[in-house]
Amino acid sequence: MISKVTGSVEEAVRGIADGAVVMIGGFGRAGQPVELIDALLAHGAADLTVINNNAGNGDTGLAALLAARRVRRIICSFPRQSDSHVFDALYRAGEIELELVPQGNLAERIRAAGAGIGAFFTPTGFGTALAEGKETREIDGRSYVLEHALHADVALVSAYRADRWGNLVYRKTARNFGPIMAAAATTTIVQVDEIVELGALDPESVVTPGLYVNRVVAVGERAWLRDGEFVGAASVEGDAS
Amino acid sequence: MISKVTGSVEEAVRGIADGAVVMIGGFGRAGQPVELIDALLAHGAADLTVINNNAGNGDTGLAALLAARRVRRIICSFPRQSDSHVFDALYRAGEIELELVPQGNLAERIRAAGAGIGAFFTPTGFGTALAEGKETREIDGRSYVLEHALHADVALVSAYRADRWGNLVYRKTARNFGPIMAAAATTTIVQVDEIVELGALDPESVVTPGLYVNRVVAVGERAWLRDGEFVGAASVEGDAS
Amino acid sequence: MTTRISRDELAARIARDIPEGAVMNLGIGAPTRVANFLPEGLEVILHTENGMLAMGPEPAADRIDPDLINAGKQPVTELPGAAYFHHADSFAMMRGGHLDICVLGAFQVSERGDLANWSTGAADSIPAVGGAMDLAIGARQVFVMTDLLTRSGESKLVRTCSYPLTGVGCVNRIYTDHAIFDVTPTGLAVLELFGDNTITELATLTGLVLDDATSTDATDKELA
Amino acid sequence: MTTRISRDELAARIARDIPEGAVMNLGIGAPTRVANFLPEGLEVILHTENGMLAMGPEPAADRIDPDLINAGKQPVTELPGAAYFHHADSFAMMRGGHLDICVLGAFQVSERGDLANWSTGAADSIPAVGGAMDLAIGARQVFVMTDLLTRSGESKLVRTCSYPLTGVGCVNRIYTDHAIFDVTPTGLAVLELFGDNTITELATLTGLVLDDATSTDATDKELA
Repeated sequence: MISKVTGSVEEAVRGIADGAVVMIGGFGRAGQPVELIDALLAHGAADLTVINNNAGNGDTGLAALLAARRVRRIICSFPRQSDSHVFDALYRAGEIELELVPQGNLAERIRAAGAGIGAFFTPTGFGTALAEGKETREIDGRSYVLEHALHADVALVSAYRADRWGNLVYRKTARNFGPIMAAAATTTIVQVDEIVELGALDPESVVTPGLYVNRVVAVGERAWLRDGEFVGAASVEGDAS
Repeated sequence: MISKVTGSVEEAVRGIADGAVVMIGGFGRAGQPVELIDALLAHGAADLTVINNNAGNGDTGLAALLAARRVRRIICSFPRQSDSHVFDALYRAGEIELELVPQGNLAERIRAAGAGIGAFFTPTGFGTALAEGKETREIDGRSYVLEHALHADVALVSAYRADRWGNLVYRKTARNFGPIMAAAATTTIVQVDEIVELGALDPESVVTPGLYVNRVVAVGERAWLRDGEFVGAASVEGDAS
Repeated sequence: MTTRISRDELAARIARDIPEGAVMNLGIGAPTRVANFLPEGLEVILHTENGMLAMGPEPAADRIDPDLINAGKQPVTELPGAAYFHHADSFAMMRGGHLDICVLGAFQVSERGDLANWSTGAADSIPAVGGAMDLAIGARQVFVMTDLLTRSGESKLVRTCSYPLTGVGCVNRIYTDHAIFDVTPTGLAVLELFGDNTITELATLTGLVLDDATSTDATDKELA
Repeated sequence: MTTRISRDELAARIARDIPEGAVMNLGIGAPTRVANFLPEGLEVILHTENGMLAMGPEPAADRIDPDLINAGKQPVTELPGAAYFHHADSFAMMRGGHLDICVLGAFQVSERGDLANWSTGAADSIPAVGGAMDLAIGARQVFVMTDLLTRSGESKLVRTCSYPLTGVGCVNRIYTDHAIFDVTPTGLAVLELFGDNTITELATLTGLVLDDATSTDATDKELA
């Protein structure tokens, strides 16, 4: 019997090596796999390259990983935010490397890695500083920049529900980078609210098929749901972190 | 009020010009938009380039369009089948042009057109006759072939249900090329079993968002369903054609 | 003499040019105000880059859902007809030219339609680009919403952008607090003057040669 | 003296090498028979290129669903845990290396693992490639299932393929009716002999230099 279910977040992040390239899902706080990031922090892996849309919010989750100096390099599209003070301080002190990628190129590079595409010509960024030094080409009268696939050793993803094969569904805009990161990493580790019976997820609505998932761990229902029903959140900030 | 619903298949295919590039969904008979193809046949547009995985089955649908000599050129991956006698005869007589594309490259080229990607490096076909004359490149030790986006003027797609905005869901493996063709064509025309109320489709499960769809027409419930429940098909061939 | 309209008046003016059925992305900041002025009942579909179509307005305080946010990370709601999708699909929509209109802020726009809106290029700034470059090159119509002048009185409409570019030749129309400008093959054309502005005065303020297209109705032109 | 096993015996032998949890694609024709010999209760997930995982066996005649077919256009069923997806996503799985095993037929396999299985190159034939090239280069393990000899007695294992290639250096293992061969950096190695075959005789039949790896257990090796 196939089971990708692990009993704890500690077990789920086991084996992540120093120097690993780690994709972390989420857009801001939505879909950020906070429990897995906390477990990675406790696990201790250092010298990491992190791929995320942002560079941490507040002092928890990815920001805490940065604060603990575990991240050597970050590849993202939008590090500077109102609450990105941890990253900002490290960056100004020259203590973290930044590769800035336009968000759509970031998403497409991740998607390319999962899809076995080596590189692609994208119009985004052509003629800008973020395309400097990159190969360009005109195709049917439009100008494109060549961007390469972006692979990772590990992906940490937050989804809503999973079955024991690792089939996943997400919730609203918390889906964001999860499905493409799950496909782009050698080892994909997923936290979900709950594990449901095999067959309980509608095959027409599975977003990430289980073949992309290596480990799943249930972390309990998110604070703004009760038995699957939305009950409101007292505060986005507090509950989402 | 937005409504992409048209009253008849005749109205749905109006304006398709001679010489148009027409994508037609379906894998074999599954997902083939037979009513729209019949309407295109009646409409009379000629000198078409057709993009489909196959080159017609039996004597109906795409095969009938070919038999009527409306198709100058076909781009597909698998023309030769047990029941592709219409195409076979035209091809042997030199009366239809064929561009053969490996199926995954065909799908990815269609996807690239919808996604604004100009071209991409794929490993599929490298070192084979189907990559002859194409640019190749080694990336991280693997060999790739450059393939270009494949656009169309029109896509004819068969889906299961739609709302008036053109949001679509499909049914089982009849989904196949529908979602990527819907995104790759200038004008996307969709036949569905029924039009449902706006809001009736679960936003988590919409497969083709309405922005990819221009016209939708209801053609009635498929023969093997009754009120949405599967009741079995007497014969795959007869009912699916 | 009045030469400037307010931010909300400008948002309302832009809203008048949005046709029913438009699929639209409103950039972070001032452009989001355009949604407040769309007529009740007009079906316009808002896209947010983080994976949603048919985004609705901010929820009541007790209905905030942390899983339902916009590109600015603010809580939003879901309208009937909505759809969720992942980031690669969301940016495929943008890059593939499937959005009808996007409205973006700007530091500078050149007379050729080059846009600079992501970085001032200051040495000590932390760069952040987000989805700006994808929006700039992807939407069928790229509208810029901006003040004509910076706080220190310099024109944001320029011959050549001095700030780092977001996209090359991508802007179609610029809605400023002084006037509406179209980007044409021969430079900028004034479509509509607000208050007591004149083309001559705007040419002086911007230092640019400006064509007079005020006899064209901007809204009708857009809808055509 | 027996030198050949039957098609079903070969399918059963391949099935023994499929570990629990494998995600597998079985090519059109003989390879589909492998599914018939997987042990009851072993969870192996079958992929079909036309957009499905966890494909089940053929349905009863009155339960045929024309919307539920495999790559060979034959009716199939849906198992618990199934998922549907579109063609670009399906081939992304294949090309991206997410299938553990595929089993394909062959016209020829070279000692370097080149595969020819889509065209004989005959002048009057109608070419059709389908998903063969994607499967050949995409799966982590590419198994070929074939007779060793053609009907006219020529070896399908060759120094260099004379038929048009499907993929270059892509085959890992060849299951034939005479023996099992692994493709190694130095050529083909015999892993297991069926019936009374000997490596010397197989070397004569194929005209190739064959290494002896029969002391390795093929099944254990595969599962490792």
